[in-house]
Amino acid sequence: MDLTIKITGEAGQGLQSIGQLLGKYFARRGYYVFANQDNESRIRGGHNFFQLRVAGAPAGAAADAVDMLVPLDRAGVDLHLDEVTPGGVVLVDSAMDAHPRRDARFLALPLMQLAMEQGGNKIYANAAATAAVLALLGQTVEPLEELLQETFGPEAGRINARVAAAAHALARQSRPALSVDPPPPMPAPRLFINGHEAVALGALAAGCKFMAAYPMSPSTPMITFLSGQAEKFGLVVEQAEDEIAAVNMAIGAAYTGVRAMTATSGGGFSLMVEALGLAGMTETPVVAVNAQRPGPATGLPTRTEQGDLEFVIHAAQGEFPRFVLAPRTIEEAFYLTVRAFNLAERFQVPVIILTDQHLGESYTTVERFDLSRVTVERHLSSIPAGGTYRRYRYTPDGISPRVVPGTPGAAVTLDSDEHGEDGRIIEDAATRRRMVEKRLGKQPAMTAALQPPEIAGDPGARWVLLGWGSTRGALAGACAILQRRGERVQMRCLCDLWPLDGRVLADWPAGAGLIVVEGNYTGQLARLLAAQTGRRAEHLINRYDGRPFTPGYIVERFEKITREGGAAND
Amino acid sequence: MDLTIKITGEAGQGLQSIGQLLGKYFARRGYYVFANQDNESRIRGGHNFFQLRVAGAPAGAAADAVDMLVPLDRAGVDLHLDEVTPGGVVLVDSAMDAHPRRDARFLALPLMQLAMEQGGNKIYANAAATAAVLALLGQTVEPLEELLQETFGPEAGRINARVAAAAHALARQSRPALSVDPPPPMPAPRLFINGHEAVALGALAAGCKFMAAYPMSPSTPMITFLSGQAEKFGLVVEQAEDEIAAVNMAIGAAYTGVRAMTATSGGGFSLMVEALGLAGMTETPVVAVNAQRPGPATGLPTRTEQGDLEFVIHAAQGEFPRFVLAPRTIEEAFYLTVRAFNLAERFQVPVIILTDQHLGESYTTVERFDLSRVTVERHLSSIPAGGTYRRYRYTPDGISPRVVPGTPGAAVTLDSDEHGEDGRIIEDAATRRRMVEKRLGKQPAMTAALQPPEIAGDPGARWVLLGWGSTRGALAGACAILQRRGERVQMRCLCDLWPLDGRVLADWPAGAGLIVVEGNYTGQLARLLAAQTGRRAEHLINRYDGRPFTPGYIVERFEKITREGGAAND
Amino acid sequence: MTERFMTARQTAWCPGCGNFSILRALQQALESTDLQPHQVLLVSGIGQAAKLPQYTNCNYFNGLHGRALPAATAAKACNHELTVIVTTGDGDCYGEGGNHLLHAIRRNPDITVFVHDNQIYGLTKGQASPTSDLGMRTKLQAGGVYNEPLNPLALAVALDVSFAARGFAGDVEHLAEIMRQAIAHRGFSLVDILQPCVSFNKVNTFDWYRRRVYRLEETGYDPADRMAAFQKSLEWGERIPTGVIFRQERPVFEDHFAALRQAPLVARQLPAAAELDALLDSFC
Amino acid sequence: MTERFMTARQTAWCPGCGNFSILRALQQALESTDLQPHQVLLVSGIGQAAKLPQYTNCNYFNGLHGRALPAATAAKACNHELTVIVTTGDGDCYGEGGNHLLHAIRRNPDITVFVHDNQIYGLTKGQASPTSDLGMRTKLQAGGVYNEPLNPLALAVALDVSFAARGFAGDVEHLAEIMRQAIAHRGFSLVDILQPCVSFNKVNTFDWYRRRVYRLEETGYDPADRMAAFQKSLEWGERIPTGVIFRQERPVFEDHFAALRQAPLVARQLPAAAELDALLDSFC
Ligand SMILES: Cc1ncc(C[n+]2csc(CCOP(=O)(O)OP(=O)(O)O)c2C)c(N)n1
Ligand SMILES: Cc1ncc(C[n+]2csc(CCOP(=O)(O)OP(=O)(O)O)c2C)c(N)n1
Ligand code: SF4
Ligand code: SF4
Ligand SMILES: [Mg+2]
Ligand SMILES: [Mg+2]
Repeated sequence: MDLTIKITGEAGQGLQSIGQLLGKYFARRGYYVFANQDNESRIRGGHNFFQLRVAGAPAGAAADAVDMLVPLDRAGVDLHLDEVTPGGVVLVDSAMDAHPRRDARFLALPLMQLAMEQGGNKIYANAAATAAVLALLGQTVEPLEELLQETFGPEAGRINARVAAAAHALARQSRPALSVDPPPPMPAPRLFINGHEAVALGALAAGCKFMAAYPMSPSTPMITFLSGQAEKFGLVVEQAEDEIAAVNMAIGAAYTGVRAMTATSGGGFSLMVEALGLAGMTETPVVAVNAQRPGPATGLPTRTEQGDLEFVIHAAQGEFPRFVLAPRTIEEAFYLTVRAFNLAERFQVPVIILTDQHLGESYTTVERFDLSRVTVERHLSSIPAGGTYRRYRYTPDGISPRVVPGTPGAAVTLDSDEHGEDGRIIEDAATRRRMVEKRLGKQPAMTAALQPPEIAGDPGARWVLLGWGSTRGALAGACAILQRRGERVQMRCLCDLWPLDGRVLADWPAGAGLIVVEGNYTGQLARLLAAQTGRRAEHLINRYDGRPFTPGYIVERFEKITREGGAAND
Repeated sequence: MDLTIKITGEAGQGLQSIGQLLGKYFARRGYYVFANQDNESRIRGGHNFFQLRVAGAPAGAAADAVDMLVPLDRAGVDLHLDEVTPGGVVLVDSAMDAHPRRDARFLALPLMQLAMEQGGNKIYANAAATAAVLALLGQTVEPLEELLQETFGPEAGRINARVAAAAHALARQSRPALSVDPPPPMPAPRLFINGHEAVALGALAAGCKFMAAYPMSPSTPMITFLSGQAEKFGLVVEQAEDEIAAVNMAIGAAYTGVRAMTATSGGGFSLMVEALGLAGMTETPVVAVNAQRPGPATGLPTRTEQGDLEFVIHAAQGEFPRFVLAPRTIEEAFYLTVRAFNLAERFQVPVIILTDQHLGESYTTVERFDLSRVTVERHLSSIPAGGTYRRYRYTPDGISPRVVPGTPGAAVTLDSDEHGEDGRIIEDAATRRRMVEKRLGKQPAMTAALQPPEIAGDPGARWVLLGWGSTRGALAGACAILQRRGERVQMRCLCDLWPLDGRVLADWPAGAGLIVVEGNYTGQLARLLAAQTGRRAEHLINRYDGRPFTPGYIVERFEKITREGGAAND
Repeated sequence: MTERFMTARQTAWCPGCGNFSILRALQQALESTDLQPHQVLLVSGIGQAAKLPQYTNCNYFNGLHGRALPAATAAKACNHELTVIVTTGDGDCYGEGGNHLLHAIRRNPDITVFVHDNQIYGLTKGQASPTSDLGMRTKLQAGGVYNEPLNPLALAVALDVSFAARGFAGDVEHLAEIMRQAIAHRGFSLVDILQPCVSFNKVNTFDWYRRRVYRLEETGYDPADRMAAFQKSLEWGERIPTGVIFRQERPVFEDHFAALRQAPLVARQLPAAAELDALLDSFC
Repeated sequence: MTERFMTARQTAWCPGCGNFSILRALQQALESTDLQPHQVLLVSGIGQAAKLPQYTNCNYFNGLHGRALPAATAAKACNHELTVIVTTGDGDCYGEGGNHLLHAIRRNPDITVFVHDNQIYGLTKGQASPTSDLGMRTKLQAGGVYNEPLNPLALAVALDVSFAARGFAGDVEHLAEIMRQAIAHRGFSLVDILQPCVSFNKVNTFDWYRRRVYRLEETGYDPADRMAAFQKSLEWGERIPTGVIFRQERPVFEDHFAALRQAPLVARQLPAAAELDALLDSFC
C-alpha cells in the first residue's frame, strides 16, 4: 500500500495544519508517512502544497503520482491535476468554480458551508477537509477528533471535532472509500517529526546548552524549537543581531566549556565563514547547521538544493580540519547531531551539519529515538597536577587537554593569531610549522572516525548510483524501482562527507560505472570524489530547480543515460 | 652576477627606506633587482628584514645565501649570520657590541657617529648605511645623492647626501670592494615596483573608477595608492566601515556601469563571501583582490601563504561562475589586472585576483609597462530600439545586454532572489532551471578565454613541477638549478586558475611524474587538478611556515623525493 | 493610484498590510516631483519591505539582507544624477545592517532611507526585531521580548544625522509629504515608518498606532534644535510623534570627490595615457 | 607595577604608547578587587589594544577583529561567575564591530568594555578610524578625514546604555578609578579611553588631550540624568570631559535566563532522560 495525498493552496489557508493532522493520524494508526512541503517565499497567497505519502513500509521520498488531490484554491487544480492518477480523487469545495477539466475523479463537497453551519466560522473548513479525506480513505473519525482536541484545546477542539464528524459522515455518503490496507502491526508508537526538529532534539540530547542564531529560512525552526525548551532544559538561547554575532556567540560559549551551536542557511553561513576559521584556529568545538536552500545569494528562500557542499568544506581562509556531516534521513538527523557534538569535542574542531529545506521541513514517521543509544563524550580535562596549564600543548595526536576557564591555577588562553603552546602570539617559522602540523595532523584520525557510505542493492551491479544527504530517500526509491525493472544497480549514499577518503569506493562491483546523483548543477560530490580518490564519475544526475528529487526523476534520467549514453549535467 | 644584500632590524629603524634606496639605485643602473620583506605584526621593535637580490639577469625569487648582511641591531646578527657566505660582508655600526662570532666577514663603521657629526641627527644613519653598502660594492655615490634629494626634498635631501658622501668615502677606505660585474645594457629605464603597486596601476590603466576597502595587511597599500591617485584619475575611493560594506559598495558602483573593485586579505574576504554570491546572482562584474596571508583566522598577519585557493573558488552558497587569477610575477600583476576587468565585464561575473604578501610586498625591476598593450573592453550596451529592456534576457551565450541605470526608457533591475528575464522575483521551477543554466552555461566560454600554464624546461622531462601564482619565481629558479645539475625537469606554472580544465596537462612529457609545489599544507592545486582532470600528483612540495619559497627550498625537497621516493606533505 | 512609477504586478504582501500604504505614499511623493522612473534608483535589502521596488517601474538593486546602504551610497557616488532611495525593514536596517546605518549617517550621502518599521521580522514569519517593544511575545520569544528596543531616531540624532523623521503608514497624506521632504533634502535622510504587520505583530496594530500618533508640525515643534530633537526622539508609548524630528545641513559625501564635480563617473573617459605615463615615471 | 595580573612578557607596543598606561590602570583596577586571575576573562578582537590580554595572567579569548562583544556576551551568559572584560580599539569596536556594540548595549550583559580610542587604526599602520577628527591627514586620507566622527558616548546614551564613561591614558589614577567603577557596575559598561598613538596620530597627542581634559566629578556633574548626559557627551574640542557620563540600573541580560539562576551553565548536568522522554511523547 502506498498512497499520496496532496493538499494545495495559498499561504495562510492552513494546508500545513491539514497536512500535519493527516500525518499524525496515520502515524498513530501505524502507517509509515513521508510528507514534504513546497512553499513560496511569502506569508499570504501564492501557490503552496503539502504532500503526504502513506504507506505500509517506510518511504523516504515523495512519490511521483498523487492519489488524492485536495486543492484549497482553484490554482491547485490547474497546477496539479496532471499528477493525479486515473483512479484518484480530487476533493474540492462545492463553492469552488467548476473546473473545465472536471472529470470523474472530482468530488465536490460543501465543506465551507458545513464549517459555517456547524462551527460558525470558515476556519473550521480545514477540520472538515481533513475529516473528508479520512472518510474517503475508509478511516474512522474518532482518532481525528482526539487529535483536534489535543491540538486546539478543549474549547476550539470541541467545535473542530463537531465539524469533522459532520464532514466525515457527509463524505462517507458521497462516495465509496478507496481501498486501503490495514496498517502493519506497530510495536510502539512512532514519532511524527521533521528533520529540523530531529536536529534540535539531537542537540538537546547531546547536552547542548547554548544556541544563538539569526532567523533565516529554512533554519529558523531550530532556534525556535530550542528556545521553547530553554527553560525546561536549562539552555541559553538568543536571537542574535546578525549571523556574525550568532557564530561568535556560539564560539564564546563553547570556550567556557558548554556545548554550543548555531544554525543558518547559505547566506548566513557566508557571514559565519570568518568565525569558522576562528574555531579552527583556536581549536574550539562548535556545531553549525547549514540548512541549504537554492543559491546563489538570496536565491529561492523556501526551496531546496544541495549547492553548498564544496563551499562549507572549503569555507574560510587558511587550512584547518573540520567535519561535514549531512543527515540522509530524519531519523539520522537526531543521532547524527549527538555524534556531531561528540566529534567536535573529541577533536576540538568545528562540525558542520549540512541539511536542506527538503530534509528539514519534511515530516516522517520514525521509531521512537532510543535514548540509550545516546552517549555524551565531553573530553574535558582538569589541569594536570604540577606544571602550568598550556591550552595548545603538543601531544602525539595533536589534541591538547581542554579545561574550563575559571579553573583555579589555569589561564585558558585562546588566540586567533598563530600562537605557541601557551596560546600567546608567535611569529617564528618553527612554531608556525609545528602548529599547522598539530592542527591538520588530526585529520587522519578524524577520517577514521567517520562512517562509510550506506551501500544497498546489487553487489554485482553494473551501475553504482552515489548520492549524499537528503537525496537518500529518492535514491533508495529509484534503485528499488530499477532493480524491480531488472537493472543491475547499487545505491551508495554518504552522510559523513568530510574528511572524505577512498572508503567510499570499497567493495566496488567489478567494472561498475559511477553515476553521482546530487541536487546541484555542477556535481560537487563527484568533483570531491575525484579530488580525494582520482575516481571520476561517468555520469551525473542533477536537479537544480529548487525541488527535491523523486524516485521517478532519477529513474527517468538513469534510463536516458543507459539508453543514450546520456550526457553529464542533463 | 648575483648578489644578495640583507638589511635587518626592528620595525621603525628604517630598513625599508635603506632597502628601497638600494633597490632603486641598482634598478636605475640597469641591474635586475628582486627584493622581498619579512616583517612582524608590530609598528616598532621585533625582528624584520629587507633582502635584495641584485643580478645581471631577471630573478624572481630570493636567493638562499646572503653576500652582505647589514644588521641594524644585534639580533640581526644572531638570527642571520649563518646565511652569510664565507666571502661575504657583515656591515655593522661601530657602536654595536662586539658579537662573539665576529670574524673576518665583519666590518664595523662608525655610521651613527658620522650621522651625528655630519647631519646632527641619528636618522641620517640610514643614508650612511646605504652609502657604505654601495661603496663596498664598488658603486659610485652620486646617483644615491640624487635619489636622496628626490626622496627627501631639497632640505633634508642635502643633509642626507652629505652624510652619504662621507660614509661612502669612509667605507671605500676601510675595505676593498667586492667585485661586481658592470650592469648589462638597458635600452630604457625600468620600473622598480612591488606587486600590489602593479595591481593598483593595472586598475588605473583598466579605467577602474571606484574602489572601496577596509584596511587589512597585506592588502592595504592598494587602496592607499589608489586614494592618492583619486583626484588625478577621477576615482571615488572610500575606506569602508568593514569588508561587507566595501564589497557591497563595489557591487553598487559596478551596477551603475563604472569599473569597481575591492581588496582585502583572507579574513576580510570571508566577510565578502555573501556579496560574492550577490555579484554571481545579479551578474555584476566586480573585481576583488584577495591578498593571501597565513590563516586560519588572524594567523600571521604580515607573512605569506597560498592557503586560500580552494576557498575563493568555492566561496559563497550556491553555484555561479567566477574567475580566479593569481599573478605569477609583479609584471604580470599589472597586465592581469587589466584583463581581470575585461573578463569581468565580458562575462558579467566576479573576478578574484589572488595575490599574497610575498608577491604584493616584493619589489622588482620590470620593463616599463607597455600601455599600448592595454585594451579596455567595456561590453556595455545601449537599449535595443523598440522592445522593453530586460536585464537578464536569455541569449545564446547567456550574456545579457547590460545598460547603465539612468538610461531613458530602461529600468535596470537587479535581484539577489532568483528572477526572470526582467529581474523580478520568480518562484517557478522552469525559470529557475533556465536561469541556472544561463549563468553556469557561461563557463565553457570562460574556460576557453583563459590562458594555459607557462611551460619551461625539458620537454622530455622525467618530472613536471607544477606551481601557481607567486611561487613561480622560486620554481623557475629551482628548475634552472636542477637542470644545471642534470635533472630532467619541467616547470609548469598557472596564473589562470579557475575555471580549470585539462589544458594544464597538455603536451605532457611521456611518463613524467607530477610534483605540485604550493605554499600551503594540504596541496590545494593538486586536489583541484585531480577534481577537474582525474590526474593526481605523485608528490607535493609544500611550505606553510609563513615564509616564501626559495629555489633552494624546492631543490632540497625535490632531491629528497627523488632520492627517497619522498613523502607527500614533506 | 497613478501609474507613472507603478507596475501592474501583483504584490506578495498580505492583504491589509501596512506596506500597501507605504507604496501608495511613495507613489504620491514621487508623482509630486518631475522625476521620471529611469532617474530613480530604489535600493533594497531582503524582507517584506525590501520587495517594494519590484512593484515599481524604477531602476532597482535588490541586494542582500542588511546591505542596501553601502550599495546605495556607492551607486549615488558613481551617478549622483540618480535619485537614490533605500526601502528597508527594521530587521534589515537596524539588525543585520546596523553597522552600515551608523557609518552611512557619518558619511551623509544624498540618499533617502525609508524603513518600514513593523517592529517584527515579517518575511521570516514573526520573530522579534530590534525595535520590538519589550514584552512582545512571538514564537521565538515565547517569554516575551527582553532586550531594550533600539530607538532609531535617538540613534540618528546622536550620530548627527542630516534629516530624521517618523511617518505612519496609517496616514498616507502625511507620510507622502514627509517622504517628499526627505527626498528633496540634500543629505542622508532617515524616515522610520510605523508599519502595521497584520500577520505577525498583534501588538502594534493600525489601531494601536492610531491612538498614539500625532503630527509634530501641529505642535509648533522646531526640528532644527538637536537637544530638543533628542528629547523628542525619546517620546514613545502613550504619545508618538510623527513628522520631521531633526533637520540640518551637513557636508554631503559626494561633494568630497573632485571626480564628481564634472559629471557622473560613468560618463568619464578612461585615463589619458599621458597621465599614466607620468605615473609610471615615478617608479623609475 | 604589582604582579598579580601581569606576565613578564614583553609587549609589542611602541615605546611611549598610551596603551602602557591603560595596562597599568587596568592592573590597578583589578588589584583593587579581590579577584584572582583565573576569575577574570579578557575578551578582545584584533588591533594594538586587543593585544593587551597577552600581557596578563588572566584567561583570555583573543578572537576576531570586531567580534569581541558577541563572544564576551555569550561567555558571560554561560559562566556568569567570570568577570568579563573586553579590551578593544576604536576600529575594532566602532568600525568593524559597530553592529555588535548597538546590540550589546540593548542586551545589557554584565560585561565591561574598554575602548582604547586612539582615533586611528594603529596595527594596520595609521588609517582613519571612525573617531578620527575631521581634517586629520593620513596616508590613506591624504586630503584629510571628511566623514563626521562617531561619538561613542552620545551613541551609547541614545541607546540607553547602563554605564558610559570616558577615561584618559594620561591620567592613570583617574582612569583606574573609572575602570574600577565600570567593573563593579552591574550591566554593560562602556569606557572610551583617550589613548595617544605616538606612531600614527600626530594630532591627538598626550599634550593635545592634556590641555583639554577635565574631570567631571570635580564639576558637580550628575551622571544620572540622561538629557544632561547626552548634552555632556557632545562636548568635544576645547574642553573634553572625563569621568562617568551616564549611569543607570537596567535589567541585566543574564537575569533573563532561568537556566542561570542556579549555577553557571558549564556546571549543569546533561538533560535528564525523563525530560527528554516526555518531550519525545509530544511527537507521538
Ligand atoms: C544573511 C541573511 N540572513 C537572514 C536572512 C533571512 N531574512 C530575510 S528577511 C529577514 C528579516 C526581515 O525583517 P525586516 O527587515 O524587518 O523586514 P520585514 O519582512 O519585516 O518587512 C531575514 C532575517 C537573509 N535573507 N539573509
Ligand atoms: C576582518 C578583518 N579586517 C581587517 C583586519 C585588519 N586589522 C587588524 S587591526 C585593525 C584595526 C585596528 O584599529 P583599532 O581597532 O583602532 O586598534 P589599534 O591598533 O588602533 O589599537 C584592522 C583593520 C583584520 N584583522 N580582520
Ligand atoms: S507578514 Fe506582515 S509585513 Fe509581511 S506582508 Fe504580511 S502583514 Fe505585511
Ligand atoms: S602604533 Fe600607536 S597604538 Fe599601536 S603600539 Fe604604536 S603607538 Fe601604540
Ligand atoms: Mg520588519
Ligand atoms: Mg585605534
